[in-house]
Amino acid sequence: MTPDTLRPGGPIAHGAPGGRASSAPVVGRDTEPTIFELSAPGRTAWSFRTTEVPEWSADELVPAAHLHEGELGVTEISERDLVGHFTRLTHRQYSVDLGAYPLGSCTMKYNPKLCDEAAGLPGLANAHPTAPAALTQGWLALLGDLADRLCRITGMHSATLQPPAGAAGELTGLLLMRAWHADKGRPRTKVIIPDSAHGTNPASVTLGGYETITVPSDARGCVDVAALRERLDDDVAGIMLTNPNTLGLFEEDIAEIAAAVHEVGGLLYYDGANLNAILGVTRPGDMGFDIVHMNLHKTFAVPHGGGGPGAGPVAVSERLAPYLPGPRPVQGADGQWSWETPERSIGRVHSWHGNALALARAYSYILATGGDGLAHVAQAAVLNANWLRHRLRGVYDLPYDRPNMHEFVASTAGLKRRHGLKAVDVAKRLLEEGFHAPTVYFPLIVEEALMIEPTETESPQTMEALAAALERIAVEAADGGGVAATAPRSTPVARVDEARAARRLIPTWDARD
Amino acid sequence: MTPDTLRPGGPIAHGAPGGRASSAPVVGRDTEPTIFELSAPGRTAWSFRTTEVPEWSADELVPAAHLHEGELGVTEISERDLVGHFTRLTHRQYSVDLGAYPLGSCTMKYNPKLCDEAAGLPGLANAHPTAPAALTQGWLALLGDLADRLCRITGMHSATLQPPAGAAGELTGLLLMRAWHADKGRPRTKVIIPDSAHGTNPASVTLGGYETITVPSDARGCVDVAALRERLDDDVAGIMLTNPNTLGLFEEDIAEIAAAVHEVGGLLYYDGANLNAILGVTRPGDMGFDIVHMNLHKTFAVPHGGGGPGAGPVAVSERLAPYLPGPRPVQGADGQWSWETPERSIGRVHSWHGNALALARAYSYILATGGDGLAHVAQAAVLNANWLRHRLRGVYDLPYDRPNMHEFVASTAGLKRRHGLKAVDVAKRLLEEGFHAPTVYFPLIVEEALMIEPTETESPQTMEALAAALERIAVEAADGGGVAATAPRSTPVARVDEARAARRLIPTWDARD
Amino acid sequence: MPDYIPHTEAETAEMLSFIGLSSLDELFDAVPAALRLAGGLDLPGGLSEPDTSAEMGRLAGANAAADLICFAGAGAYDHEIPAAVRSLASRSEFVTAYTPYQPEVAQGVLQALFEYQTLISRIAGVPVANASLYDGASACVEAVNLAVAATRRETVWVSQGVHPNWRAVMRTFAAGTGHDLVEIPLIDGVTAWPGGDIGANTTSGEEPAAVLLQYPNYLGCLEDVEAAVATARRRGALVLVAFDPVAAGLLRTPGSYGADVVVGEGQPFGTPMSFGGPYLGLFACTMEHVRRLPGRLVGETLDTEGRRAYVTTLRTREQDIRREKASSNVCTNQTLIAVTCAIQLAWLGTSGLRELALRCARGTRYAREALLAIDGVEPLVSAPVLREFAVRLPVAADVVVERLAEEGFLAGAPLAGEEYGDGLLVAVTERRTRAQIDDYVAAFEKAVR
Amino acid sequence: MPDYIPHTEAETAEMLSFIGLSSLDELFDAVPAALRLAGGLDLPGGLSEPDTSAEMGRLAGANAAADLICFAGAGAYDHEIPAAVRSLASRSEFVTAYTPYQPEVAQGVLQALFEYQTLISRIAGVPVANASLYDGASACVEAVNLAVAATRRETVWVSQGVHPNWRAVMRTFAAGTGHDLVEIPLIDGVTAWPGGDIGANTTSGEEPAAVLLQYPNYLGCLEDVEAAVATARRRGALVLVAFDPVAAGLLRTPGSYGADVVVGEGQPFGTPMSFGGPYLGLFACTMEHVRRLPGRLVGETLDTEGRRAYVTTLRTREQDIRREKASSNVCTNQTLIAVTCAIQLAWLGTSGLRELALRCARGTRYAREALLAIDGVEPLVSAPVLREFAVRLPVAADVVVERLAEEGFLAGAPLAGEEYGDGLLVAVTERRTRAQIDDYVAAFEKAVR
Ligand SMILES: Cc1ncc(COP(=O)(O)O)c(C=O)c1O
Ligand SMILES: Cc1ncc(COP(=O)(O)O)c(C=O)c1O
Repeated sequence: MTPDTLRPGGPIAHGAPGGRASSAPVVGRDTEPTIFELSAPGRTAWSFRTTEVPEWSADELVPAAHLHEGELGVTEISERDLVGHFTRLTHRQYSVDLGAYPLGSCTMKYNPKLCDEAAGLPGLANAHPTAPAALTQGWLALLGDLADRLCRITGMHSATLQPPAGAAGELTGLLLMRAWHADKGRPRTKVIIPDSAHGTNPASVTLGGYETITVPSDARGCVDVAALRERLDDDVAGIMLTNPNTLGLFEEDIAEIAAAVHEVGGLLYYDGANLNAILGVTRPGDMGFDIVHMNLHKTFAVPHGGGGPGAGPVAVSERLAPYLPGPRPVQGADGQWSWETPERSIGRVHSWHGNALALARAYSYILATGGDGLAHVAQAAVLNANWLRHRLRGVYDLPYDRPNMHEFVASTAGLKRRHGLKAVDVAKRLLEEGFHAPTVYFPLIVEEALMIEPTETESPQTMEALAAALERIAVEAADGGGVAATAPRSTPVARVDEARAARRLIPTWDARD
Repeated sequence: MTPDTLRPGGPIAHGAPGGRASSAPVVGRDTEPTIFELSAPGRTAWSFRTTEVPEWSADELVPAAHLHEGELGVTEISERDLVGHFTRLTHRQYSVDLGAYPLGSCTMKYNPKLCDEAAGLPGLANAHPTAPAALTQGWLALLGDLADRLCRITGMHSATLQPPAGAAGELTGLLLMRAWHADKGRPRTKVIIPDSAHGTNPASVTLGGYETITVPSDARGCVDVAALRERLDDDVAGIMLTNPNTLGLFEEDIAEIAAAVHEVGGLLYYDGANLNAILGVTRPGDMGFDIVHMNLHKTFAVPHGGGGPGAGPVAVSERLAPYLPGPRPVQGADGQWSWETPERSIGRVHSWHGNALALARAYSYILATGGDGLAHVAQAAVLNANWLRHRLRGVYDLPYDRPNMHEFVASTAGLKRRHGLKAVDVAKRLLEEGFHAPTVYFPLIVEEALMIEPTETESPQTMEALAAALERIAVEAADGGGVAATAPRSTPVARVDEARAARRLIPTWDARD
Repeated sequence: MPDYIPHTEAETAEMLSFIGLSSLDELFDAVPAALRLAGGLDLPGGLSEPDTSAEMGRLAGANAAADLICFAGAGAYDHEIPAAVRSLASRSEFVTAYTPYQPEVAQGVLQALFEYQTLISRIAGVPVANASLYDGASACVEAVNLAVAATRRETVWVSQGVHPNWRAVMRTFAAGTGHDLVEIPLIDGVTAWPGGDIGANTTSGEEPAAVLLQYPNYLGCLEDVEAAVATARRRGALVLVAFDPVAAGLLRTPGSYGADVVVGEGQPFGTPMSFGGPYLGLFACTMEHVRRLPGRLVGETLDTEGRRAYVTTLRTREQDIRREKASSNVCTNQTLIAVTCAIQLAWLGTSGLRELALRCARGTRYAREALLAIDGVEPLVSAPVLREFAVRLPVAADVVVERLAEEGFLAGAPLAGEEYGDGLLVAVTERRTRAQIDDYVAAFEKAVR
Repeated sequence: MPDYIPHTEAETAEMLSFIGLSSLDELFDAVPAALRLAGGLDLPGGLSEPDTSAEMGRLAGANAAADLICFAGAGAYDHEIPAAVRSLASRSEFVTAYTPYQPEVAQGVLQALFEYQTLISRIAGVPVANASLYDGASACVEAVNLAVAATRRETVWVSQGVHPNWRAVMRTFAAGTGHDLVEIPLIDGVTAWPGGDIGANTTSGEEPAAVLLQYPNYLGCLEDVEAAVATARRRGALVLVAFDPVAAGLLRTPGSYGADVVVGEGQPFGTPMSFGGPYLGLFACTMEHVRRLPGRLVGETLDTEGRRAYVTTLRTREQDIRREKASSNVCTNQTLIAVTCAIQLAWLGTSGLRELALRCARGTRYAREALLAIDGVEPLVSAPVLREFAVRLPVAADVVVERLAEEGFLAGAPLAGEEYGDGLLVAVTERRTRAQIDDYVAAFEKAVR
């Protein structure tokens, strides 16, 4: 149902209802009009301060050739309707604050409200990025100390905080690799990644100017070391690994892998998406990695914001430190902080200093959690994930049913064969049960994959409820009836037609016909 | 459906699911467990600062006879579950920010976010109420200027800001009346109120030590002046009126009424619940009122908070000023503010200075809106209400179908006789249409009353959508089928059994059997 | 000038024409010309949003008190408010809802209030609590009204250990109800309930409807609640206890002593000091009095489909139904503050509430010992205290407050001389560090010299 | 130490026993002993929440810059953020959701992004916009990548009027892609596009894939976009325009000039200066290039019941599906900042956006005239400006910044000497009052003496 178009009974000629809440699931399941439908000519919300600045006209200020002709339509809406509209949209949105979010590889832990407040402090939020170091000592100290703590957590030497997300960190890391090899006189051409790797890895490899070489996983779900050795030669710039890998399994041969890669002069890149699993237990630096990115929006409680912003700092071993992007905050003997660009820096990778307020949030989380707390995080995350894998034994296929780290991958392959239950159906049906879906169809090497990462902030009771819900879905499938195939029905919209979206592309309100 | 009790499949012995969102209407319609069900022994959320204060034990600090024996059970919940629980509760709650709220007599206008921020300023929120005037000049100036502006708006001489709500204002006003008459040497015994009056009026009259005398409304919905005259004698302390009255009609004979009451030595009390209608048009003081309360949580955009807090300042004419509660902020010739208690003050009516932060919100609203803006408020509020009455002509009964002010009262009396449609059914069915219900069964003098107050912040489009929804409900009823009688069905819970709640009283979680 | 009205001129014209009018002025034709305000309100024009913020900022900035390290209490306490509580309590669904008249779309507020009632009932130690009253004072007033209605007696004995402002409010409202409030003095910090004949103690010579005491009392002292209960029982009176919900983390509940009605000020749980409001009147009682309970009460019930649901109940007590015979006139209460209180109490939890009380008591002991070590600073009374205490000073209390403000401290709340003797009331919350207390004491020492 | 982990010790033991383990350590048996961290992380223990807040407050307080009245711009502007925008954008559903992988429960974020895309497409003047990139710099990098992919040429002509930091980032990433970035200098504030043979202008001697310019440019000047378009058309190159979305309130849209790709920095709409991040990379283009669009794109579709619904679409461009052949590697983007931008743009609306640009331009004119009236302060270039301008000073720019900071102003952004000559870039937003500008100019006059 689209909202009522206005009836001629009244005199109101224009627009859709503004104050109606029928799209808020607390009362209904209607479509929420767009802000363009809510627009009415001449309506406004803006309010600017009184400045007493002379009121020159546009013509006096801008050469005619540059002036926009006619009106640039944005939308015309009252503050009341603006607030109503976006509040209703939030009621149509799942979030961590509403319930569990066991989305594998995403580490959707609870983000403490404390960190929101910390990042909102005016002394942080109102600092201009070009302000001189003397006037931003607090910021430089925060960033400098954060970099230091991240190095201690990862076992690395120095870090850049500029990359605004994991993928940006990857590309930064690959350019560091490139600069290093170039300095060694031989740029090399290939980077190895496992077949279980996240899509950003190969995409970054391409942008780093390298060719992607895939190494298969072995039957245990880990890098096939023999196959890796076959692929290693002195044209290999390095290897990118996630450890634990995307199956949630610890690469036990990591020391051997590191030695083999180093032997051909390659570098090891650590994709830190799964760092939550090993906090305080082991460190990428100890495993032999040369370059590490972290997703602060996974491990360090920066909320995901519906898709960002995050922060993807990159830490490196001592030999790569001179190549890091700059400028970086450094503390002088007098305690004063200043900006410094490393000697052989690859250059900037962000307009300014990275996603500073996201970095501040992560910093406050690390301050509050501390060293012991971070170890506790990993323990509880790994405990939850192992408990859940045990609990689901016999319910779903577990292609790699052995001790996992912070996440594990189940599969509906058997249930699909026997009862037609696909991974996507489990995902959709689980929404009705009050849980966000796991990651589905990833990693690519598992058929009908359900990648489940409970995180440490969910309680044992939540674990049990999630397990019971997943079990219920499997039982329903076995009982027949195909409930899951038509799920979800209790959500603001039913299953969404993704194919139609691509076929009949409507990327903006103005593209509708 | 209550949530799953935990299955024995897992090892988790205790408690209800924490991270499950199945009660959030974005995914489901389950019952949200109470925080007591979410509790698990030993779980905590609290965090206190490090103080280095010596850690004496309870026994060392408190004489044994006073110490609580055993554990005082509160609840035991993680911050994550706390946030999940209360966030889910908010998804089960309608609010102005979600949609229109045409609740008659309540003036549920949009509350600007600006005012929230103003009231959150640390310089206001962190001031201790006993701090000396020299250290709280900003607060005193704010309160003093607010009182002054409220007097200008109502046409009165002086005001107290202490009463925390309308009813408290009423009682304060009645005690002012009592003190006045006592000083005149004759306390008197009766207070007259119209039969259309709000329930707080007679309740306050009783607490003020007076007897309530009801005066009937005439056929036009206004005070029956002849009947009033019959009731007037020198035992009448005063009369309490709302103008416009609760039918949304302006008491046109107010000057005559005032003269008559004053003639017998009585005082006129103005219940300001409907002040929104007359801002900038006329003032209680001009009408002859001696005492006025305002509901800042209606007229001046203090949000209702699910039932409070509000603020109910009382303004009086010059002759009553010496009786006002104190202390009050007064400004000296040197510009400095100090506290002063009026000479013949009736005393305090609040622990401190009234609902100060609510007063600050209202003050910021008045600053931003200004004199002209307030007049505009009344115009748009009255326009919306009249438009809607016209629009619903022929759809619902309009027992007083003549120009109304900010609200009007419709009735389903005819529809009930013909089709069984009760006011309560319209209310419940309207929820499904995405609108909060009007006030129903009030005022008591209208059968099957629907008291509708759109407020000025709802757009013409919203008015039309509301009208169309109300029309649809009437048409459905005429078509038969009794849809409304079983509404609402799209809400988190269906129609609630109020009788059962009273019959089998369960006022706390612990009272369940 | 943001007046927050959506109507454009064209729309206004359209709407006017639909109702057969040609100007906005005509909307007010019912208002007699003689009453019409010529020239509009005598108020300045509206300010833009940023200008309004600037003006509010200016006023907020003119309260030096807000920046002081706070050692004042006297019924308003500087406790920690965690970010989670602030964030949840400011959710717009809680903030912008009306009283839950339509329970089907108000389960959020209703359930939060049901949980609030349960929490207050637990810490008060009596089985039912209402959904809030205005503040500590109004809760005392309502308790007295309940007792009078329950006993049909007109006199109430009020301990002078009850907050002076609360007693002032009680006196104000007693002018309307005509109740006789008899104040019972303290001896050395503890109420000296009259033992023998009552004639001498009341104007009416009547037995009391109730005794009302505060625990701990205004001076911070631990009252002898058992003595109060014995006094009341002997005279067939009810026991009304105003308790400190923070102290409840350590002390026996009023209910465990035998209180019939428990009232209090809920500000310490999640509400900033706010220059005194909005605060939260706590009100709880035994089941015997539930039908005389003032204000709103939420109860659990079922919906037509058998789902658990909440609704306001026993509504026939209330003003909108019972009108002049209502148990109270309260309508709008302090719901949002009650919801905030519930969130904060849940955040504290069983162990946190105890820890909070303990930390307050420790800081108080530490500060008290240090202050009393200063020459000329004497205890005002000798009864044991928990989280607040009164001292007698060699210098006027307001002078000390003034001097300490210059050093960055709010020294405490000066005592009104008549009742207690001159002195200063000092409170120490869990927010005060040892270093702050040490600095305060050092400044104090200078200030009283 | 709040580690936000719910598990009690008893529960942990229960869970361990269920999985057949007897200690938490055993969970990590897969980690070879040699790699195990002995003694734990070399980090201090956790702080309580209040202690953490205090430490964050200390650091925040050590940024004097945050209190200065801001005349700096250079890609980061001090615009008003209304309370309504702040309040909506901080709703926890927006803040704590992941990328909308399950559209059925993500219509809130998806619709907000759809509206964002529409708004950006309208002000950019091209029909499609993505759901955000990291910042202005990354948007430029992606535009270049798109142009190279579209034209199969390797060289891009980049105006030196493009923000120096953005060009720096482009250079960094060009090291990986191997693109040849040829910088085209400004003459008197406007890009001097080469007219004749291209050989001399590129290392490869190739025709460019695209020209990239900023409008208004880094020095605040109004570029001759028509000349750039003509240059590009002549050479079969795409036109990439980095626009200022605030200036768009007055200026012609890049699309109206013929831009193929429009990029920019979205910070001015609702995001504080935040020491430079998180900001918002705007990216819009013509329909021709939609299948090469970097990042996420939301499209409208239907659900199985025929209701309007939104979903991320054309997903085959993206890294998780196309992997090494993806149009970009971006995954996490800046969604919350995009949603904030949409809310702020809707709050501004048609007339507010124009008014905003006008107010910035007026303040800029006023401040510029006053500064240029100071002895020794000269315009750096003569091209017309809109809301930012560069001046040459008789004193080093950073000295002026230092001196003005003492007077309470952030004077501007010093220009890096090599390219533009020494000078100061000054921006004036709608927040600056005449009084502030007058005071600033007076302080400036003293500072350059
Ligand atoms: C394993 C892995 N690597 C890399 C990334 C990319 O990180 P980002 O989304 O921050 O760019 C992700 C994100 O989901 C991931 O899960
Ligand atoms: C007409 C009228 N009078 C009095 C009141 C009581 O005001 P309050 O709820 O603020 O006590 C109301 C509140 O609804 C009302 O509508």
